[in-house]
Amino acid sequence: MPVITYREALRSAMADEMSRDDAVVVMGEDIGLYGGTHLVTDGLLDKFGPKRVIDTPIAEGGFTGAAIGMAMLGMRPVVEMMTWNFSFQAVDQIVQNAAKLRYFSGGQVSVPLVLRGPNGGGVQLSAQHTHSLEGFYGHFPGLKVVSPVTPHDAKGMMLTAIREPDPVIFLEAGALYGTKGEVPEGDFTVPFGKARVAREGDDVTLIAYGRQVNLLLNVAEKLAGEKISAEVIDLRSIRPFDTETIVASVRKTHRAVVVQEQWRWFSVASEVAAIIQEQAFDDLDAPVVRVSGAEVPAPYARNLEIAAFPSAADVIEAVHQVTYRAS
Amino acid sequence: MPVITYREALRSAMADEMSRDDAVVVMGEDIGLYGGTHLVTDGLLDKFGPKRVIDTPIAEGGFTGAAIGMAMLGMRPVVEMMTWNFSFQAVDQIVQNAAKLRYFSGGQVSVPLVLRGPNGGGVQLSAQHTHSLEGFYGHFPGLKVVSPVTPHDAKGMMLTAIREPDPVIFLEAGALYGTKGEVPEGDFTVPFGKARVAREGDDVTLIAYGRQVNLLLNVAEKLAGEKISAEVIDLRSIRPFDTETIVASVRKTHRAVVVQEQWRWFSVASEVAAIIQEQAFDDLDAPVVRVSGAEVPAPYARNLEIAAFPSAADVIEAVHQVTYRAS
Amino acid sequence: MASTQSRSKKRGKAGVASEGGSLGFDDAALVDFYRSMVQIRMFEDAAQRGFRTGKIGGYLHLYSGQEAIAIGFLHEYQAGDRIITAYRDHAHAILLGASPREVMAELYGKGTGLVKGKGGSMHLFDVENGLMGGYGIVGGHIPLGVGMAYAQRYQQTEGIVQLYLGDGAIHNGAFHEAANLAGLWGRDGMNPCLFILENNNYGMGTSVERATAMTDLSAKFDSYGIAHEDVDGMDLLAVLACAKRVVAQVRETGRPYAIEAITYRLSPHGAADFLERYRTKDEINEWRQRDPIGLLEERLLEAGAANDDQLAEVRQEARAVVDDAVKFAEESPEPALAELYTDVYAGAPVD
Amino acid sequence: MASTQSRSKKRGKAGVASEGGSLGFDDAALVDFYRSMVQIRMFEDAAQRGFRTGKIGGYLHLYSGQEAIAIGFLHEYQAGDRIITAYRDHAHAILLGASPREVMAELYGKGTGLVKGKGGSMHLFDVENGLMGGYGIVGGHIPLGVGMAYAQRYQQTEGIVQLYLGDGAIHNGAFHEAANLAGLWGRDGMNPCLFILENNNYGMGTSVERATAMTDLSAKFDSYGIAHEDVDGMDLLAVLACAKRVVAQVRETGRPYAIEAITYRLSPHGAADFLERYRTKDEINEWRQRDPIGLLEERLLEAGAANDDQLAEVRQEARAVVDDAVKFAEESPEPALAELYTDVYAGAPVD
Ligand SMILES: Cc1ncc(C[n+]2csc(CCOP(=O)(O)OP(=O)(O)O)c2C)c(N)n1
Ligand SMILES: Cc1ncc(C[n+]2csc(CCOP(=O)(O)OP(=O)(O)O)c2C)c(N)n1
Ligand SMILES: [Mg+2]
Ligand SMILES: [Mg+2]
Repeated sequence: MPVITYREALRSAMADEMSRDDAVVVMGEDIGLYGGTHLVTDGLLDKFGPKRVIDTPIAEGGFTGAAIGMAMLGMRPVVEMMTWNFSFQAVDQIVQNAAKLRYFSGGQVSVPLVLRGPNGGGVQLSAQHTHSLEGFYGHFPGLKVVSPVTPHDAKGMMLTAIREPDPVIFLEAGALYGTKGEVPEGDFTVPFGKARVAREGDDVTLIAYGRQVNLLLNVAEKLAGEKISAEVIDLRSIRPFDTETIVASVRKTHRAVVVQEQWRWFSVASEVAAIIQEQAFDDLDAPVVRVSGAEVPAPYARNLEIAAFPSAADVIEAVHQVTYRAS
Repeated sequence: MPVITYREALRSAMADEMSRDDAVVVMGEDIGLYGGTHLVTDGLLDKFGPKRVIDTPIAEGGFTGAAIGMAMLGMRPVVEMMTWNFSFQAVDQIVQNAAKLRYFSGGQVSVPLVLRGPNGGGVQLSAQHTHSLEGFYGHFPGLKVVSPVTPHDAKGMMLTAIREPDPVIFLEAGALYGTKGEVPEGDFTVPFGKARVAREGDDVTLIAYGRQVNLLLNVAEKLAGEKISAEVIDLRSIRPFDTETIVASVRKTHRAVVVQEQWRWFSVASEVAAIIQEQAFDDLDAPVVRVSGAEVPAPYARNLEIAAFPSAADVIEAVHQVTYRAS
Repeated sequence: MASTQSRSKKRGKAGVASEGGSLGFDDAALVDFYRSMVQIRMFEDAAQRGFRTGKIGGYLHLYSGQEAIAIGFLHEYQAGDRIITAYRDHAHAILLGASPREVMAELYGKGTGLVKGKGGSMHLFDVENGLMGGYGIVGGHIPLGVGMAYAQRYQQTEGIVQLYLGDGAIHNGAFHEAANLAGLWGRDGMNPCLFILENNNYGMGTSVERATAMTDLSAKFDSYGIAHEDVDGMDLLAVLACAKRVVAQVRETGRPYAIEAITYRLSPHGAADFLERYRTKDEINEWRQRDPIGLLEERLLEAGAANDDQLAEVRQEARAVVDDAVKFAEESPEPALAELYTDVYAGAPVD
Repeated sequence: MASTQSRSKKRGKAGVASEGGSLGFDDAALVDFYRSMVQIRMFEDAAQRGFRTGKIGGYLHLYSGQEAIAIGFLHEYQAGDRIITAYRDHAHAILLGASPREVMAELYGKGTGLVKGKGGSMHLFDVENGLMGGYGIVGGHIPLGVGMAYAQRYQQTEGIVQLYLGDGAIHNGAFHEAANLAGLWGRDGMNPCLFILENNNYGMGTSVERATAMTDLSAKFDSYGIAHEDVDGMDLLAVLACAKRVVAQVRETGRPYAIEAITYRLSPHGAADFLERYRTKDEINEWRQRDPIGLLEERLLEAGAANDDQLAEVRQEARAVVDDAVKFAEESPEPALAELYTDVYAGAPVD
């Protein structure tokens, strides 16, 4: 299987789908002539021309809304948020229009729209440029929210996203655009709502999505040295959510740790913990432990930023906690 | 003690504080000449004049941002969101500026700002005008988020809010503006971060905030008839959160039901369930059960709207579940 | 007359006069316009009664006084055009072909409503007839309309978009961003969007001059390279003439264009706006002199296109239609409870 | 020259000329301006090196080429004025009195930084000296500046606000809403806000003419009733003369005013903007002819305000200041880990 980067995987999904379906256009700030500030859309303008690769002014609300309008008439816009941090300017359009149009039109309108871009921190962009918005958008019925971590899933889920009849919040692991992985050639899709068991194990279930999955795989390797066999689950899709896979794993391991970069309060990890205790209460040998980002706006200084995000040590400590071992 | 409405309680808190402190101004759409669409600010223009009671154009992001700028220079603006639904247009200002300015200025700047207005549904305003945003805003460090249900707390918490050195999201129970209750005369405050035990009981802990607290009090009465003694906790403050009171109650009752109007995914109830299982795992006799709004944009039709929100029957069913009784 | 108008608008601009000179329509057509107008007015009055008696819930915003605008511009509607407006949308729906029954049933929250009782007054949709909603957030629908206009040209249709907005909405950031996109895309003929700014001088209780220091609202389109003009929104014949010309032009060029229609809302902002402290009885009465129905009546009688009896008959017919709509709405069943969970996603409800 | 400028701006407008005629400052003052300019430039160059060698992280936006604007307007700064800008903020901080050491240390993410290493390049604050930030979200800071201007008058100070924004930011809804408020409040003398639009012709890789159909950016202020003018942002003396006049006027009247300063960013958008496909080498070189430093040098030499040796000495002194700042930054300690949790709320961290 060809090995390509996360960035190339996304780009090839968009290019393939644009070739296949005229309704697909991409739009956003500096995605055309500039090539995209993360070069995800690089080359698309030359290939598809300015009517399909639309550079926009700095007006996230306006162009997101315009894309919704296009989608309402059957186009399939794929809109880049240069980073998801800028989507706060588009929340009204996303939440009030995209998510609800089908409903308040009594089913007369579809919004086949993909909003995509880098999400999450890790490169010292500080407070205004560091957010993980899975839970924030996942709260709203009408939206689908996904967060792939491998190049394989990036491509397969992007193809799914573009073909979806409903709006999709596609949260890319911004820190991983350059990471490589095997991606099948040709057309394939990865369905929404199916988590991935990234590593099998028996003693504890470690749950994450996005770049924290890589952290968990490292931790699992370390834990193996301590004779703790950790199962690692990559949620992939936040809404719809794969309750089954999580619960099945916890039924086996009896212990769970949920790890996320986002803040703890009212978050994805809160929900995962709530679901596990609801659905696997009698199987749990310890409370579900959450490892989250520090409850502070993201700091700039490298040492503070590192301290603000979950580390291997934090996760290992949590595992010791749920397995009742002294750390 | 005088009996006044929730609306009057809010108004008198603002008027008292404006009299006491010149730095306080109120602003928002139609709060002056019109009197406020819910008449909460009625009379303030006559009393304090147009420099302190500022009618604004329909520009939630712009006037919220302007209020932040005022607060940065030591004013204390109290901004009305005509309804919180319109705050989606101001999310960028609230989340990216108000919540983080102190941090990214290295502590040089304070934002003593109150954003207030009616929150929640129940009067057939349908999808775009029905939201409960406690969890949505509660996610962000730097914000404080409160949601009083009694006239007493409305006044006491509003006074606290205006005196806070940090931005406060003040979510009023829009459906309850006309409800009456005892409110002490003179100056008093209700601190943030302290939940209220609205009814004591031994068999199950019922947790809510805002108008669901009244629902729970009704339900508790009904349960008493079934010989189930329910403790009802009114969270009042969502961030900061009173973990202690919740956990102490569950240690006593061993069972908990969390009720909210908002959607279930990544919500306040998720967090409450997660916290309880974390901190009272060994005390729990049953999983925490959540009762939430239906996972749909709010419908208009009366029967659908009623079905979309938690009902007494839903809560009772949840109580039967956690107490292992057949419903 | 119209002290409000002169305060807020058009200082130094030439008066806005009716084009054409002769009425320019045959008698039957003129009477039909009259029919539309009184029907909308009566529909709104009935809705108001429904609200007062608690049969209609939520918010209810009436179009009374502004009828000439939607009638005039929608007269130029062609199949394939797309219409989008805010929450003051009953007239648009009915004029585009939705039956008053379905619209009234929607207001009553019934399963037979135009959007199955799910949206209510603010969210009328009739996609088959070109109505793309019906939105409750001020400013929020404007970008959608501009995007639709792009889609029209992208899909190589002949269609245009008629995008209605209020004087209050123009100060919202969504307007600015969307109008700029329209101007930009329109430079390449990719934005046949007709902005129809209904300036009724108030955004809820805030008059134009209390909302902006620059009260010539149509001139705000200059910032986006969008040409514009004003029209007397109370004078149906003026609106019709303007509409004919500018709709053709937008259709032809693929460029956006903006109209500021000077009008007045004769009803309160919403059915719950009781006090109306922000305007005087005198002001309302002054504007009643220019009620578009009264104006049209005068013109018809003057021109001999109809006589009093004929107009009375039209009114009676209109009343019957509205009565029938109310009856239908009252007798219709509530939506099935299962409808709560449909239309969230295309497929089965995702929980 | 400046093909870009002529393409995007001022077709049909009169050229923007330096006011005054004589240089209007004594020799020492002129040399001081020169010192500020080269110091900023050298500071930015050093920052760029720090970024390239991985010592500075995050985003880094340099002010090179635009120096005359901040120098000119901040020359009119009086204690009590408030300055707010976006992320291209190093020059503003230094000119207002922050030491280059603290600013460089901030870029290096050190505990000795201007905001304790918490904000980085985009979030410089120096409240004591009037700098209210330093913001990373395009458009987001504009409403703040307008609110501050209200506060200035509400608190009956003499202060004004200088609000800097880019050509890209003007298309953002936040600009529209805030400018409208400024115009509205300014009508009552409640908004001494000087908008300083730094038109460097690009918002990242998007030129003005690719961002809007109406490229005369200052004219966009007409929509809000805000008077405006343009200035040659490369010509310090022109900027100084303009600043003197308009700052006094804003201070006097309490009304907002807008300046469009035509300029060019000689550096890439950010330190990570390597390809610069959106502009040609030729264009950059053309603008280099109007590098504000070169222009000022010429003027000083011509007027005899300084000779080559003196200027060389100034440059050497400036270099020493910057070298010292870098050394300070490199040798400073990282913030204490406990700092992670401070400054979230006024009191103790709330968890
Ligand atoms: C973003 C937002 N803010 C506030 C409101 C409340 N609101 C509903 S209608 C309205 C006035 C709008 O005025 P205008 O655009 O002139 O339209 P009109 O009602 O006159 O038709 C307001 C403030 C809203 N719906 N959306
Ligand atoms: C809302 C938002 N969208 C996108 C960005 C990414 N971004 C950072 S700077 C910039 C260009 C801004 O251009 P301009 O306002 O002209 O300022 P300049 O960089 O030229 O000084 C963009 C798009 C952002 N920071 N905020
Ligand atoms: Mg209006
Ligand atoms: Mg620029």
